[in-house]
Order: sequence, then C-alpha cells, then structure tokens
Amino acid sequence: MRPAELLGAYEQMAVIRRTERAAHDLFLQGLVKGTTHLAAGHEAIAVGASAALRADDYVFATYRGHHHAIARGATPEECLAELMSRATGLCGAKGGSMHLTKAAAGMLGSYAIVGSHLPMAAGAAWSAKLRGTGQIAVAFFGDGATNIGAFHEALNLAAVWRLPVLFVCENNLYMEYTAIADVTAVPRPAADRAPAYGIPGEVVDGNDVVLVREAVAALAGRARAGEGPAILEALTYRHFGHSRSDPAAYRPAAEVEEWLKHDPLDLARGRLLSAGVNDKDIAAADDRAEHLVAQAVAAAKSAPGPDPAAALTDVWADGGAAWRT
Amino acid sequence: MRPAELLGAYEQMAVIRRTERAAHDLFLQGLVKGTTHLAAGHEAIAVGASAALRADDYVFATYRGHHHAIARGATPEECLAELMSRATGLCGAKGGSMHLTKAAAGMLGSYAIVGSHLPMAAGAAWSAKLRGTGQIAVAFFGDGATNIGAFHEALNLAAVWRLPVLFVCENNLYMEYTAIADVTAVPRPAADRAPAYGIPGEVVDGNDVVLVREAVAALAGRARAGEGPAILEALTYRHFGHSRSDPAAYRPAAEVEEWLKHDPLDLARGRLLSAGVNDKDIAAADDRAEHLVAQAVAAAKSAPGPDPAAALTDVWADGGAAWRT
Amino acid sequence: MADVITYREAVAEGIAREMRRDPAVVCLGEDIGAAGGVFKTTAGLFKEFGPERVWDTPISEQAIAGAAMGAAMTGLRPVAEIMFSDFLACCWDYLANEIPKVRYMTAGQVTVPLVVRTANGGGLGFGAQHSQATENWALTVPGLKIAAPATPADMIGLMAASIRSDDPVVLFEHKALLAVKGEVPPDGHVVELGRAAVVREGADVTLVALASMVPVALSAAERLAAEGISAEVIDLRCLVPLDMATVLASLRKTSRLLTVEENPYQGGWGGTLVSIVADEGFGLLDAPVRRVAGECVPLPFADALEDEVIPTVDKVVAAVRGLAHY
Amino acid sequence: MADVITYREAVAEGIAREMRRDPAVVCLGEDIGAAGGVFKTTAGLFKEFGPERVWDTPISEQAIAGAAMGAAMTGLRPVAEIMFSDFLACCWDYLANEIPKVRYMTAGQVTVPLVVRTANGGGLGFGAQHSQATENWALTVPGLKIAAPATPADMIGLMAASIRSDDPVVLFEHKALLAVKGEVPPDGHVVELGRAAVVREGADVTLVALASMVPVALSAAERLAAEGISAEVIDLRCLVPLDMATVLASLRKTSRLLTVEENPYQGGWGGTLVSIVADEGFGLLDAPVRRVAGECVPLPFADALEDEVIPTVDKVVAAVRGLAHY
Ligand SMILES: Cc1ncc(C[n+]2csc(CCOP(=O)(O)OP(=O)(O)O)c2C)c(N)n1
Ligand SMILES: Cc1ncc(C[n+]2csc(CCOP(=O)(O)OP(=O)(O)O)c2C)c(N)n1
Ligand SMILES: [Mg+2]
Ligand SMILES: [Mg+2]
Repeated sequence: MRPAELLGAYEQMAVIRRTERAAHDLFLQGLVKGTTHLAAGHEAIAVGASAALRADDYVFATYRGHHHAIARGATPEECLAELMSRATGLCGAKGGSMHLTKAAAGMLGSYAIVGSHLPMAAGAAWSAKLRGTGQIAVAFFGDGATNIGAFHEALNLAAVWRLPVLFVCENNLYMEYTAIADVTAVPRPAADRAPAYGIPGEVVDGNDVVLVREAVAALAGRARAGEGPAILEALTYRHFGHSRSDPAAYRPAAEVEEWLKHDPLDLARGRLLSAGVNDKDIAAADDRAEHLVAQAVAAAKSAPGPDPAAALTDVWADGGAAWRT
Repeated sequence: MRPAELLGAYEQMAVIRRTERAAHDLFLQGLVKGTTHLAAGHEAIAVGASAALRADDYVFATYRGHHHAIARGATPEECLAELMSRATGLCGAKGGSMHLTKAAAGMLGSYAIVGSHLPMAAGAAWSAKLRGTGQIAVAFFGDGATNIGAFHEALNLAAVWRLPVLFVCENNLYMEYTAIADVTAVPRPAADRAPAYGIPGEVVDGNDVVLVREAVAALAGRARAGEGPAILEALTYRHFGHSRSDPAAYRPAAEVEEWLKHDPLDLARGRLLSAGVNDKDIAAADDRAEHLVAQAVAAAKSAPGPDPAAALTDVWADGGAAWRT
Repeated sequence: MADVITYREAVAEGIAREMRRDPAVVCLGEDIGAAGGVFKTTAGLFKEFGPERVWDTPISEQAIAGAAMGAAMTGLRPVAEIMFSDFLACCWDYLANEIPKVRYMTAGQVTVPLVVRTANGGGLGFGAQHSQATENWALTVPGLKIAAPATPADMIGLMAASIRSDDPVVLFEHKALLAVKGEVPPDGHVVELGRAAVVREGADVTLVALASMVPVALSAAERLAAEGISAEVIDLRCLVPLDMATVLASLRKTSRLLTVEENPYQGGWGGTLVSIVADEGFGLLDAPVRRVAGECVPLPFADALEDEVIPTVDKVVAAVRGLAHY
Repeated sequence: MADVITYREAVAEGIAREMRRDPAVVCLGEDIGAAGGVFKTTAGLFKEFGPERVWDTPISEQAIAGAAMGAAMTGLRPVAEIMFSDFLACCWDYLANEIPKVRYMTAGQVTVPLVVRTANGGGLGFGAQHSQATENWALTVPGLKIAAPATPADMIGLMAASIRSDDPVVLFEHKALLAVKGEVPPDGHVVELGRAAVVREGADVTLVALASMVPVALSAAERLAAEGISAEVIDLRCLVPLDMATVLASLRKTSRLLTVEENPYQGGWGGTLVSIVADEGFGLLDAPVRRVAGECVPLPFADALEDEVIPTVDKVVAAVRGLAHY
C-alpha cells in the first residue's frame, strides 16, 4: 500500500473504532436497544479486504458487521441512526445492529444466524460467474461459524462449481463465551478445513491492514481469474465483549493484554511512521475521524424515529405486506 | 477370520443378496409398494462390520439399510414382510423399506433423510461414554451424505468430545444418478475429510469382508479405548439401480462390468477356497441361504396386512396418538 | 406439442417457457440435470438449456436454498428444487429466517425473486420422511408466497407467475398428481398468485381444497350430488396470498364450510382459513365448520395405514353429510 | 432459597431439581456450561453437576438436536438448549422429521425422552432473526409435545413434567418473561403436560393466551373490568396436548372467544384452536371469534415498530370491546 492509501485505510479504521466506541456508550446510555456486537479490534480485516475489492463486488457479513458496512461505504451516521432506531438508519430501523446492509455499495447484508450467509455468498458468486461480470463475492464470518453445517455445504459447492468467492474467517478465538479451541477439532478452524474442499486455506495476521489487503488481493485475483474459491483465516481479537455489556471475564487477562498491544490501529500507525508519514498527518486523520463520528452521533440523536406505519411495509416487492384478500 | 467364521459371513452375505433379489422381484410384481433401495453389492460392509462389533453396540443406517438390519440379526422374513406391508414386518408396516429397525439387536434405525443419523450416532456414543458401558456406535452412510451439513457437525462434535463412534461411508461412486465425483471437492468424499476433524480416515475395499472386518475391528478398538472417532471409507458398488426399477443407465458399461467382477460374494468364495474350505460346504451355505429366503418370501406373502387401527398408535410412549383433550 | 400434458410434464414445460423468455432464469437441484430429476419433472431442460442454466448440486439443501437466495439478490431468477418437501426441513433456516425476511429487514434494499419447487404429499407409500404435505410449514412464515397447483394447466400458469414474481415463492408439486393429464394451456398462460378457482358450483356446502385434495373434493361432490347435496368446490391454488374473498363469497351462497386438507389437523392451513371465517364470516354460517385433514400422526408406510391418515373421498362425504343435516 | 424466584432462575432450578433426582438427565448446548447460558438460564448447573452432565457444544444445532436424540434413544434424558427459537430452523429436520417420527415408524421400538429448550419471542428489539414466537412451527409437527410456561412456578412444574416425559417435548422459554418474579413452588412440583389454567375467572368473554401473552391478556382483562366487561383468561401452558376441554368449558359460560397470540396470524396456533371451536363449540358462540395475533411480517428492530407487530394490551382491549358489543 502506498503511504496515502495506507493513511486512508488508517483513517477508515479510526472511524470504525470510534463508531464502535460510540455504539458502546450509546448502548450503556440506553439509547441503543436490543443488542450490539462490536467489531473494535477487527477493523483491519474489513478495511484491508475492502481495499482489495472492486466497488461492485459483493460482501456478506454477520451480526458483527458494523466494520464491513462502513468499510464498504456506509456512513457512521447511517449506522448509528440504525442502532438508535431512527428513520434515517441504514435499514429504516427495521434491521438494527445485527442487520446493517448497504446494498447500493455491494454490502448485501449482515446475517444473524451463524453461517447462513456463506451459501448466499456462493450464490452471489455463481450469479456473477453466470452473468460474466468479473465480480467476486466475499463472506466474512467468525471462527464459531466453521462448525455449522452451512459452512461445509457452502465450501463444497463453491469448490465444485469453482465459484469466485472468498471465505474470510475473523478468528477472534471465541464464539460467545466459549473458546473456539474447546469446541473445534482442529487448531485453525477455517484454514485447516480448506483441504477438505481442495482449495487454498491461508492464515494472516488480521490486525495488519497491509497483510490483509495483500492476502485478499491475491485470492481475489485467483477467484476473478476463474481459479475458484479460497479460505482466508484472519487472526484477530475483540476489544469489547461478545455483545451488549458482556465484560468478557472468561478471557485470561494476559491474553487480553497481549492482544490489546497488537492493536490494528497501532500497527498501521507504526507502518505509517516507517513509511515517512508524519505524526501530524496521522493526528489529523484521527481528528477527522473523531469529528465525523461526533457529528454522526449528534445527527443520529436528533433524527426522528420511524413512522409506525413502516412496520407493515417492505415485505413484498410491491412495498406492501398483504397476505390475503 | 477363521474359516468357519468366514463361511458364516459368506452365508450371511448370501442371505442378504438373496433377500435383495427377492425384494427386487417382489417390487416388480407389485407386491412391494413405495420404494426400495437395494444393497446388493454392499454386503461385505454390513457383514464385515457386524463381525467386528459387540452385540450391544449401536448401528444406524440409511434408507439403503436392509443389509445392516440382517447383519445385525433381523430375519429376511421380518424385512420382507415389512416391505410387503405385513403386520409381521419389522416395524409393523409402519416404517417400510427405508426405515428397517431392529432396536433389540442394537440396530437403531434406518433414516431416509441423508446425513440425519450421523449426529444421532454421535449421541448414542456420547450416551455410552457417559454410562461407561464400553459400547460404541456406528453410522453407515453413502458417499453423497458427505456433502451435507449434518455430516460436518456430527464429525466435529464427535472429535471434540472424543466419542466412541465410527463413521463408515459406503462409497458406491454415485448419489442417485449423479457421480459423486461431479459434486464433491475431493477424490475420497469421506476419508479426505478426516483431517478436517483431526481423526483417522481410512479407505478399505468394501467388497472384501475380511478387510472390512479388520479395519472396523481396529477402529472400534481405538474408539472403545477412548481414543475417539474415525472415518472408514469402504469402496463398493451397487448391483441394482439407485431405487425402485432404476436401470442405472448413467453408469458406464465398462465400470459396471469391472465392479460386477469384484463381487463381494465371489471374493469371499475365493478366500474360502484358499483357506481350504471345500466347494460342497460353500454350496451348502448357498442352499441354506436360498432356502431361508424362499421361506421368508412365502411366509411374508401369507402374513396378514396391518390392522388399520394401528395407524393411530405408537406416536406417544403411552402407545396412543392423542394430541388434545 | 400434444394437446394433453401430464402434471409431471407441465412442471418442465412451465419452467422451460420461462427459461426461453428470460435468460436470468436458472435451475439448480439434486439430479435435475441429465437425469431430469427423480420425478422427471425437469426432463428435457438440461438438453434444451445446457449446463450453464441447469445445475446439478451435491446433496446440500442449505447450499441449494442459500445459493439460490444469493443469486436472486444479484440479478438471477433461480428455480431451486428441493427434491421432497420433507427435506425443506434441511434448509428451513433459509425458508423461515433468510429468504422471507431479508427484504423487510433491509427496508426494501434487497429483493429475492426465486422459486423453491418441491415434491409434496403422500399417498405413494414412501413412509414418514418422504410423504408429508408441508404446505402448512410454509404458511407459518410471513414473507413467502405459496402455490400448490392441482392441474397441469395451473402448474404451467402458476409456474409462470412464480418465476416472474419478484417475491420468493414456494411451489408445491404434488407427487400423487404427477400422472394426471390435462389440457395444454396456450403460450403466455399465467395464473395470478392468490386467485382461487371455483372448480365446481354448488349451493349447499362449500368445500375448500388444495392440490391433491381438489380431486378428492370433486369426487366427494360428485357422490354427494347423487344424494341431493350440492357442493361447491374451491381450489385455493395458493395459500399466500390467500383468496378469502372467493371463500367468503361462496359462503354467502352455501352457509356451510368444510376444508379438505392433506396436512395434519394440528397446525394445518385450514385452521387459519376457518379462523378468518369464524370472524369475518360468522354471520354467514348456518352450521359448524368442519375440517377433514390429515390425522395428527407421522405418515405410515402401508397403503392400508396411509389411507387412515390422509383424507379420502369417503371421509369427506361422511363429514359433509353430517354438516348438511345439521 | 428465597421465597421468590425469577422466571430466568426457575429454568435452572427446574432443570437442577430433575438432575438431582435422575442421573440420566444431562444438558447440552452452546455456552450453557461455565458461562451459564446467554440468558443465564443455566446458571449454576455446571458448578453443581460438572462437565460430565453439562456439556458445551460447538455452534452446531443439528449436532445438538441429533446427539440429544441418539442419547435419548439409548438411556439418557438429554435437555438440549437451542439458544434462540429462531435457530430451531437450523435443526428443523430433527424437530420435524426425526425426533417426532422415529417412535412411530419403528412401531414403538424406540422412544425419545428428550427436552429441547429454547428462548422464544419478541419484545426485546432483537430484530427479525432473534425475536420470533415459533411455537406454531412446532404445532405443525405431530409427535412433539409443546410447553410454554408463563410463570416461574409453571416453568419449574412444566420443566419437571417435560424431563420426566417419555415423549419429546419442546419447551419455549419466553425472553420477555425472564425477569418476572413469582413464588417458589415446593419440591416435587409437577405441572402435568396438557392442562390449561384458568388464571382469571370471568363471565362475558374468554381470552386464551400463551406465555408472554398471558400477562397481556390479564392486563387487558383488568382494564376491561373497569369498563364492566368480565373477561376470563386461560393460560394454555401447552399446545400439545391441547386442553380444549378447558376452553370449551369456559365458552359454555362466556359464549365469546378471543385468542391472544404472539405468533403470526397466518399459521398461528389460534387457527387450530378456533377451528375446533368453530366445529365442536359452534353452538356455544354468540359472536364472531377474534384472534389478536402477530402481524404477518418479520419482526422489526425498533420498539416503535415491534409494538405494531406484537399484540399489546391496547389491541386486545379494543378487540374485546368489539366482541362484547357484537
Ligand atoms: C445458528 C446460530 N446459533 C447460535 C447463534 C448464537 N450466537 C450468536 S454469535 C455466536 C458466536 C459466534 O462466534 P463466532 O462465529 O466466532 O463470531 P464472533 O461473534 O466471534 O464474531 C453465537 C453462538 C446464532 N446466532 N446462530
Ligand atoms: C437431505 C436429503 N436430500 C436428498 C435426498 C434424496 N436422496 C435419497 S438417496 C440420495 C442419494 C444418496 O447417495 P449416497 O449418500 O451416496 O447413498 P447411496 O444411495 O449411494 O447408498 C438422495 C439424493 C434425501 N433422502 N435426503
Ligand atoms: Mg469468534
Ligand atoms: Mg452412493
């Protein structure tokens, strides 16, 4: 990545980090209802991958998907407004934190049933292949998703049909409160399964945005060239608990400490400095991120709630919800 | 296997072969309704495995399960009566060809949804482990079942919990009418998946009853010793089509010919002869098999149909079917 | 083309007509290609449209339904086969939680124009796991349209409507009807989703049926006519949209209602229909409402047992007699 | 032990009582062990009974349900947790095709004494895939017993009955009730499956409700009393066995029926119940039957929208008023 590009990536990660912090605070203030699954710590995966993708590629994410929505072009305001049940939210407050979607930017949804979107991503890739557009699809998912049936079915289908799809596992070592190692038969839950589908399975430091970008670019290139799918397992760690106000007490303090030292923003900052970008420019990026998210919070707060009538729209393509005459 | 034991296995295989032929003929005569999935050609897997198991081990099979029912102790008459909708059938004509079950012999059922019984077998093994009985569970399934989600979930759970369960794939090269190679990402659909669960994955000539017995005995020993599950992929071929009157025209003639030459009964006969068992003793076994099945057909034919009132029993453990007051 | 066509052939014909019309229509499923499907309901498609439009899949119902969904979201109109409707359970997450909800939860950003076709119902001695009438499973899920044709012409017309629909449709093909013959409808024949058909007019009692229960209801009506009871028979054709207008209009004439359902009584579609009638049509009723539905047990294998579980002409006739003399 | 207990605590207490009584009872599910479950409904079990009886699983709903089935067939009494009832869709094959059918299709050779527990329902802003009331899915499947307690005492009593049952039971734990407090029932408290409770007596109209809709119905009855309308409230407690005797007995008094259901109107359990009433209780009815049920849309995220979809006290009161003045 050229320095300017890297600085851009850094700024995007800073925006995500601050958006997640804001979401956390707003949740504790009672302004975000339901649940949130924050991706602070996972920023480099979303931003690195996005940097390697075309604007018309398809991305599918999970309930922990704020970073992917933003990396693909959703604004913090749209996201936070959605979390805060505002009419201006990405999904008009019908989706919520777990379902952020920005279809216009090729971000085809966040799905809250573990593993469910892997076959969908295969299907989008199949569609791209049939339409001959050169697009690829990427499914991002957690380590825990590698043990569910849909994972297996999607991977095998994608391999057999040689579909242009990447399966990017964000391995943060835990499912909810259980260590992935305790419930998985192999050490690398995603990459170690790749041979079962005859496809490449790579492991990357998911906190290093440059390495992520490179790995995704290489695999995306293969996929676009008709060489089929691949698994990329990106090692990372969540900065918050699993969801809501989970304090994540099940994680050993030493482990937490070590990973917090391996912060994706710090890593990128280190790379920027080595590349000769000066402190001031980095600070300016941080400031812009800070400002953008502060504005987003303010705007979302002052936005109106949804029109109750909206509850009965959008079921059918005609906009309505009538199921009988 | 000692000669006497091998002769016994031969006879059991001969019984299965003749039962399947009888089932085929009865289907064509309109005396078997619905559908059948015949296991002629697969005999050595059921008989070889059974020879390696304890009487109290648990076996789970598929809709193609006549051979497993018989190998575990069901009589041809019980099986054929079931296929012919008689009250004397194994399941009182409530189950049919696809659901042969002889629980008293540890044959815990034939399941007609592909892959569904693999988690059940894991559960039976879990139960044996918790109860400390030293029993193991064995799931027999087809090559096609290796691409369904339940396969993946069962294998991972069994591996993580180190359950005493064997997963025996009867790879007959085809799912229904589609070659397994056309829809599977790896050459050995079962064995090549074993590394994804960190367990042994072996391949055996499924038409050689001696080799099957040895392979199952070794893996069963491991499992009983607490060393966990394993996959065994037994290569075989069906002598009939997939089901009913399928002529199996999708299989190349040369392939069919080659496999028919590699008949499990012929292989066992060859081994018997080499072991010094004489022709007459083998012919006597064949005769006994012939006679047993002929009697079974006659008995099943003359057995009464089910009492229509039986349709409304056996839903609940109290024997009834009441769902409301 | 012959002037009669079987229900079985009508499936492939209905799909083929749409595939000719719209290159975005693609098929996927197990053994649907060269083999033409286990029920031969896709016979000829592979030959006419080739492997780029007719795809054989592994035994992976979740991948089939999920891939169809992903493809539908991105410009194709997939027609996915789930071989037996019992196997919908193997991909129920897609039918219940994903396909019908994504449009709503994205506030309309994403649309899912797909068809899931599946062989439904009993009467063939296929036992507990291959014989269920599962149209009522689909009815529990808002966001799915549900079609279940009873005739070859309706199969073609509803297939056209389903494939053209921008909403997801589950289309139930009844196994017991596959050999039924009927007229070949003209090119361009479309049966709008959500329009019931009055397939026999009558004055004394309204029988509402679906799919294989339509011929059962018609036979019952024929027998009842001989006894002087005039039964009107409605073929619902779809469960969603549910054409209550036609049902209520019929009740205005007959004041008596009986549903004929293959799915089990508990949780069956007739419950929903009857509850609407017991509300909006209460004033029209002169007698109790009856439902002749499947017994609340799994499907047994033997014919003699299956007949006890699935509604028969005898059972319908007996129930109507009871109503008519109420 | 304190003399009040929350519904949440009652889940763990109910399981613990049975685990103490019967060593064959074992638990499995995601994060149910040391973590005590995402809803803390298994808190304390791991500590008391250890890893040999409380098993954390991978995210593998099919393996959970399937392993529970295999274990139940071979001498254990597994209590399997499916974290949210929406995820029943991920193992629906086991709930629909395997667990409820194996006894029947083996003519009674095999019995499956297991409990599948699951957090059900909406009202918490969890969105379309974590908020559904799916008790009606289970109702479509003959061979499952279905319990859905509304109070801590019933949770303990129905948990006992469910675990002791030789038949498979799906037990729905309502998320919106977790914090509700109630009396601690004595040791050995068992509530028989299939016995509804008349939780408020009344003369003018019968409200039939389940789980979180019971308090809604009770609040509505309270408000209606102020208007001079006397509502009887029945807590069904189970859908299978369905206690129609209690419902019909109530109608003999009130002649007016309204169901209060969280599941969607289409395919909701009220349809089955009302259809029985429209048949066997037709002569008792003085007014149309009404169902206040979930709207036929996915569950939206925002509170303001969710309130439009799930029945509220206001909606029930309005509907009863309409009925009472019919
Ligand atoms: C099918 C299914 N089962 C269970 C859950 C509940 N659940 C939500 S997140 C989660 C853990 C997922 O872990 P992982 O895949 O590692 O993703 P992470 O949350 O760590 O990003 C679980 C079990 C679910 N949403 N879907
Ligand atoms: C979940 C599911 N999908 C599809 C089917 C239909 N079906 C029955 S047998 C079969 C082929 C199975 O092939 P394989 O596993 O190789 O077993 P074999 O029949 O060769 O013994 C299929 C697709 C099914 N029974 N269950
Ligand atoms: Mg994780
Ligand atoms: Mg096979």
